[in-house]
Amino acid sequence: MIILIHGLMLIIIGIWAMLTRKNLIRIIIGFAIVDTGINLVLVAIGYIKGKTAPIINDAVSTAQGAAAGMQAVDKVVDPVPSALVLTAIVIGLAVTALMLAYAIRMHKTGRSLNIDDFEEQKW
Amino acid sequence: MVNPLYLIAVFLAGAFLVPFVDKADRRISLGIFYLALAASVGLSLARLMQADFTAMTESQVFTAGFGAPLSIALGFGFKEAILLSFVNIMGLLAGLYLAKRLARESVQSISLLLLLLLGANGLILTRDIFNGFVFLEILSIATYALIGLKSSKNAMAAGFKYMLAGGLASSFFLIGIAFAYRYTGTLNIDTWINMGVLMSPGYRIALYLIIMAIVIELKPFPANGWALDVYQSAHSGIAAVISTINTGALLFFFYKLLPLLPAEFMPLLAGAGLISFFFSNLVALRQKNAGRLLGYSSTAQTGLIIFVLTGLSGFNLSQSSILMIAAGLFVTNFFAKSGLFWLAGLIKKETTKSWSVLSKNSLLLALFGIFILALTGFPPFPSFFAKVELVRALAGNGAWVSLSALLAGSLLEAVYLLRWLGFAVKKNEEDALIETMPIPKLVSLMFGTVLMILVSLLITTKVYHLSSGMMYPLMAFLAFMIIDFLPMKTKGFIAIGLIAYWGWMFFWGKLLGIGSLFGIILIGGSLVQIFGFMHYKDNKAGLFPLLVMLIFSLGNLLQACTKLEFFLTWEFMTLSSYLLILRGKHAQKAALTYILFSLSGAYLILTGLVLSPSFYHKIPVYLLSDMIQMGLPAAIFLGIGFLIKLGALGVHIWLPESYTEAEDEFTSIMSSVLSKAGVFGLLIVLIMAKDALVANGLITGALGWLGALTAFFGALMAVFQEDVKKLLAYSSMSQLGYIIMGFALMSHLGWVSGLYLAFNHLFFKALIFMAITGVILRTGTRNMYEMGGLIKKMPISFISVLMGIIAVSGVPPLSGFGSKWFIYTSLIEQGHYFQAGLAFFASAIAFLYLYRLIHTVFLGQAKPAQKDVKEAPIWLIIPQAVFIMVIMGISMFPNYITKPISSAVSGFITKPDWLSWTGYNITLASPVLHGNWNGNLVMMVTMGVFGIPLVWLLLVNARVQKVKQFNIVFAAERPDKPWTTHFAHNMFAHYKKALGWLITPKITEFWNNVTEWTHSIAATLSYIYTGNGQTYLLHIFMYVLVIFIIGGVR
Amino acid sequence: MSFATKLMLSFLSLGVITIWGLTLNGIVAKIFARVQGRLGPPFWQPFIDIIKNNAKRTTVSHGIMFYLGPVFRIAGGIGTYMFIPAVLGSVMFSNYSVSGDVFLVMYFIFFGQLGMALGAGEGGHPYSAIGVARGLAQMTAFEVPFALSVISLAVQYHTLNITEIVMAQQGSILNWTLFTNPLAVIAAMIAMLGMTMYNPFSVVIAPQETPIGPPTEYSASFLGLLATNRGIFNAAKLVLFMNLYFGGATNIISMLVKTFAIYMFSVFVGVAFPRFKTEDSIRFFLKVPALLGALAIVVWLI
Amino acid sequence: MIKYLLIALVLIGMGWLFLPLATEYFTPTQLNNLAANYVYGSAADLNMPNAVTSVVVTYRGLDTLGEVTVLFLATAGVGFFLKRKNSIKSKRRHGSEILKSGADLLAPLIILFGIYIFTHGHLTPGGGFPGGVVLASAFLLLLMAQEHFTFSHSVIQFTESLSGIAYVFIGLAGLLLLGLNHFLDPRWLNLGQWGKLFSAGAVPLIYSFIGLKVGSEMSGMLDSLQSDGGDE
Repeated sequence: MIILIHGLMLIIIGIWAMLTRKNLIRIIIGFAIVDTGINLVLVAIGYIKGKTAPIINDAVSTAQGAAAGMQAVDKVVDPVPSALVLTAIVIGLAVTALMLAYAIRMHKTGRSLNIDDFEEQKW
Repeated sequence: MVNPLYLIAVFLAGAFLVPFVDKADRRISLGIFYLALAASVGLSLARLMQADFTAMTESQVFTAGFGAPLSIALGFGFKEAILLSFVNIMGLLAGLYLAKRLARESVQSISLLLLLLLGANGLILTRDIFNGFVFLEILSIATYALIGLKSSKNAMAAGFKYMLAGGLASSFFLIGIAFAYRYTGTLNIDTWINMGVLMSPGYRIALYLIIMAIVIELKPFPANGWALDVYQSAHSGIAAVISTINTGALLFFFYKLLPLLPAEFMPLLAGAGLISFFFSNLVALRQKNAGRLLGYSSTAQTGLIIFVLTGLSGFNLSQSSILMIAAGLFVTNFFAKSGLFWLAGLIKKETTKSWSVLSKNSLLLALFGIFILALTGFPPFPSFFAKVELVRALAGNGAWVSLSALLAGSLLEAVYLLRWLGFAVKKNEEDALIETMPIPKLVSLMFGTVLMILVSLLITTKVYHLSSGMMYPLMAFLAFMIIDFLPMKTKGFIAIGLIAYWGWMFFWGKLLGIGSLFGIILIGGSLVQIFGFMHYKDNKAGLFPLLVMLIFSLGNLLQACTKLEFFLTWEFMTLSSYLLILRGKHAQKAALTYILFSLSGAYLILTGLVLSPSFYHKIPVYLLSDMIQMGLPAAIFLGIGFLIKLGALGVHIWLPESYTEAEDEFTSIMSSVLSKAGVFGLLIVLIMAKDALVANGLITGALGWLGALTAFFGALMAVFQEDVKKLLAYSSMSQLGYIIMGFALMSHLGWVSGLYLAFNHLFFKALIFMAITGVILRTGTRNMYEMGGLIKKMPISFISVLMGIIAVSGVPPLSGFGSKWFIYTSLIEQGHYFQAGLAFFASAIAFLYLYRLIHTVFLGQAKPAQKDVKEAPIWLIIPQAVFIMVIMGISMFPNYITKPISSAVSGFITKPDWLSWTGYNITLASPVLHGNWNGNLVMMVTMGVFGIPLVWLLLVNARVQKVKQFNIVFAAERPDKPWTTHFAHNMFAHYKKALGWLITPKITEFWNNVTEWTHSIAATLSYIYTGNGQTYLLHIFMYVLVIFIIGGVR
Repeated sequence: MSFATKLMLSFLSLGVITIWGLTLNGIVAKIFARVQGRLGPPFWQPFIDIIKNNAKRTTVSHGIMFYLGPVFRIAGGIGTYMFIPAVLGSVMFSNYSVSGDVFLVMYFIFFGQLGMALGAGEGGHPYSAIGVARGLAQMTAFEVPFALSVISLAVQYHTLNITEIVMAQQGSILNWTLFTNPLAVIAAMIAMLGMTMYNPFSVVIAPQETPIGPPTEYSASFLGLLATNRGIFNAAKLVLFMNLYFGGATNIISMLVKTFAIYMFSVFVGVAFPRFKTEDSIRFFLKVPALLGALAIVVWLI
Repeated sequence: MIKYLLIALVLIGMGWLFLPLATEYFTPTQLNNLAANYVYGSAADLNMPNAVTSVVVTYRGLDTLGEVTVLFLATAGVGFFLKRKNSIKSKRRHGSEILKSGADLLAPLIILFGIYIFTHGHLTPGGGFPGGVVLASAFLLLLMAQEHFTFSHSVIQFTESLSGIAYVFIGLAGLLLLGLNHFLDPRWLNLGQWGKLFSAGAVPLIYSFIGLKVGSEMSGMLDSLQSDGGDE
């Protein structure tokens, strides 16, 4: 619950950064913050009170195979959000990396990192 | 069944392999690239060929050996197969278009393009929401990276803005998915759909975020500044991909998600789509940059498709017909937009005006024309049918606001697209030829075009089952395109032969009633005038295909059986006439005005057709038109549509301009034949709505006055023209006003007079126009005051014009008097005394312009510059001779025309007993009015009273002394420069002093203001696109929030 | 009745009207002269003029249309007369009025004017064209009250047939349109002032100044034809007015008297008034006379 | 000013939009049906203790394939953007002595650790992605410590491409060996014994390739970013 709220707050903070900061790098950081917030939200979604990680080790079950599965069902948190968050992280990383590459190239072609200097096309 | 995973594997393997083998040779990697693309096309087509399209679930494939909710499912049904075929073919073409570029760029670009296609394919295939997210990201990231293909500052900036917006959309999407999973416990779309809609607000918000993410990716107005920048600055090949492949995949994903949404979301999305459509088109009005303009057009089209997918769900419409509409719009945009982007890349011109370079390259110009016309929604392109169906759905369900927005938006779209076409055909000497034409780019362009046409024909014949006869105009067009290289006269005779044969086969003896009358007017009238075109020495490329298409579509108006056939033919006619006008040297603006008014008219006609009861199949419309009784609303829509075509007062703005600027020979056809299509339409409407109109009375009364005012103001405006064609144009308008007046009476006599005048107008106006064509050809000017004394040089033309003006003015003994007599008597008989008075005034005014016409051109003092002018070419004389003979014939024997008209009309309004023919004497003995007219006797008497003095004069005056033109008594001296005494310019100055105040161009001013205001609004709106990436982000947030609040999603 | 007989009778009728028309013209010229304090020519002067003109040996022609102009003109005059029944009940004077109704007559009036305008145009003299332009402009204006007046008659008598209109006015002098529909008559009579082109609507031919107007370039036998036509045409129009508004004529005497009286109206007005400019006369006709014509219709509608 | 007001409004609005998501939230006490199936099935069907891995690699394997692709895309994109300019020698600062010695000592260990992580993905927390990143971190360390350290681009690209292709083919192997609906099904290899390294079918294989791919991609990306960013 608290993680969820934190996540949502991070998202809004990230949005704030994206909307107000003028420096390209900071905007990208803002985006990264949004991403992180979303990841937190995802993790929080999967949480079930008092349960452990969805890995069947001795703490969950000493059985093997199907039997272990039967026992584990009541003791672990949701594995799906964990899987999703993994993907989300990677994608966020990829987008951030590409944004940074853009920023570098923009700095080269436009000699500036200020987003206000890149509004030649309009209307 | 073809496993969709092969598609994914092909792209992935290709993308992973390419950088590896590139170390050896670029040719290998390119080889793999094209192999992968070809394989993807093959796979999707193979799936399309399979006949086992059954239920959706059966065409699903799972992964990892587990069933649906557990593993990720891919759907590969009919819809997917079709869309994927298009997408992958486009991928191949785009790859081809970019061939040179890819050979130079670093190898990653090849992988990126393959992965972009992977993303699109995956997005279309997947049935899992999170998987959709992954593919969406693949698609987006590949696109972001490919925008870097052009490394200008602007492209970079645009790409960055795109990334910000895209990133934001992904964030919304991901948050939405997270919470949706929280509420539903599934990520599989089908399982999810089966669960139904939950009522919890949180769940709704999650759904809202998901769908808005996709909507934002679809670039809705006004949250689409970033997309426009991308379209403007990205490499044309990439822009084409974005506007076709990306949009296609996203739209399909959007469509997949729709069943998840609560019903209340639909109007919201529909509204958003429609707003995007309308406003994108509006803002585009002011756009001068070609790429950006295409961007606006793309977003508009996408908006429209969103509207179709969401807005029609409430109506009683099957899912497949909704999809059919969306598909029609999509496919047209798909090929046309990519073609336009590619063209932009080929000619490398930024502003739309500078596209005039195309005028030097007929192939590219033709392609450009096809794309523009397809986008505008002309037949036979799928967008035409889609719009027809869309209007049918909207009007049929009374969605008037949506319908107006749709039609207004379409019109705005037509404005900028066709204006662009106008720029392109404008010959500009400074333009250099396009020299570099890379073969691969050209191949992509050509292949795309061919594909579009094939798809169009497939849809036309397979889906809408149009009879082949309805396609004759198009076939004739294509056939004449092929033989366009032949010399002018050969083509002319082939055209005459073909049309005559066609008329003989399909019309002769097969038409009944008014059909046969209009058959003579529409087919016969144009047939004779084809001769007029044959005097040209040069080849006049493109003229005959269009002309023949026009004539065929005019004829087909009589063959059309269903509403769709009628409208299709109507649009063929509009299209070909527009292109013919556009052939005029300075006709760009006039043609634009013409087509805009015509399109507005067509939209009204379409709406009216939707509202009217369906026509009988297999029987031409006109035949049973009195069996189909429509209500007033339909009649009003249709009526206004046809009145626009007729150029009635208020909507006549297009008429003088386009008549003047079109090629002279074609103006003749426009005035004499083409306008009769409007007459035909109006008459049909009056027949179909007879009961309702007669019961109401107010509308026909108004129509009558409209006709009278049209007649009056047309005549008055003609008086003050210096341009001979403009004078005749206004004269035509005036004459059509009489026809409207006659029809509005809704009486037997009234309709007879309207039809009689329609015939006469064909003969005398074609006669005059043909003669004047010769004059303009020989003198090289249209200004009457620059001519004079041509009677000596062009006596035959003079005789034609003389006969013509006698007929127009209604002076006995020629047939023109008949039309006056009919119109006055019918008006008085019906008690429309003041309309009759106004009509009388108008026809008196006609004398002014007619005298001016013949005097300033043929009489008075000859100009020295024209002393070597010769008689018009024989080809122009032939139709004149025919028409003179016809006029003399029907003047002498009016029964040959009055009787058939009366009997045709009596099929709809019974001939009253008091109207009778005894010999050539037409007697009117109604209780309220008696009168008679014996055309034959009048002719005899006139010949007598003319012959006797003539003989006398010849006897008395045998030794006449012929003097030179300048030998006149002018204040007792011979003027030094006699031609300066030619009384021509501003001939009716006194009349202008007295009545000039009546023709202050109030209506023109009104339309100009409309244009001005629209453009101002467009300009103001366009300022929301500040170019700042953060502002665009702000737009997106506000967009999402505003719809959230308005829609009360929470 | 055989074709030949009818033709013969028509010629006779035409002869009568020609002589009467020319005589009228002579009388009018005399009246004008007297009013202006001159002695004036004898009333048979028009006949002398015509004979003289036809006897001239040199004629100048500017071309075929120029040559045909007067032919058109006189054909228009004769034709107009031919389509009007001059005397009710008279076979001879019924002419070829079965060809059509009052609209035919109204339009046939234009025939001669148009042809004349064209012929004059080929003459190349700017004054001709200026005169034509003025005449046409004025014509459009006076046609409005006249047309409205005729429409009013159609409302009144339910017919456009001239003979029927005359028939309806028989019986008593009070049956004349003049008394049954005075508004229409006033409108039409004012319009007639324009038609006859005397003052105040004489700007077309501007008789007092330099030779202006359509006939400027014409001489000799051309002028002869034109002069002849002036007689026929005037008389034809007078007969038309008589038929429409003044009860028609049941015998030739009454026709002569009535046409004379009608003619005198425009002559007296012409003598008494100065000249309007073209634009003024246009404005004039479109105001009060047109309104009167419209009122005449409204009155009969109520 | 108006802009800031709008931004403030947007932030408030977004907060308001998110509010129900937070307020309605309740911590569930039980796995939902799907998750329970996953946990059970992981053990029962796939013989895999790590349920997350079974979801990532098998049940939602297509996502992961996409994920790898995304990463590849990012590398390709960054590489495409920041074309290596070999002519310009990047001026890197010397690493400090401590960094150098530390790096020399730690790099092999880190690499080894990375490999351990991705090979044991089906048993313990971790897997191809963390493993790959750990691998890349070793290279980052070397990159920072040694002035003249360069990668062999060919080797990186080779690894990247081959492991990618291998992944695809492992997926296709399931399709070809097991049938229509078995793309990325690891069960074409023996499921093995519970809790052993060589168990859970092809999963360790897949994760290894993912690890290699991620490692090479991350390294490549780092290289692109630093070599281009440094030449100002």
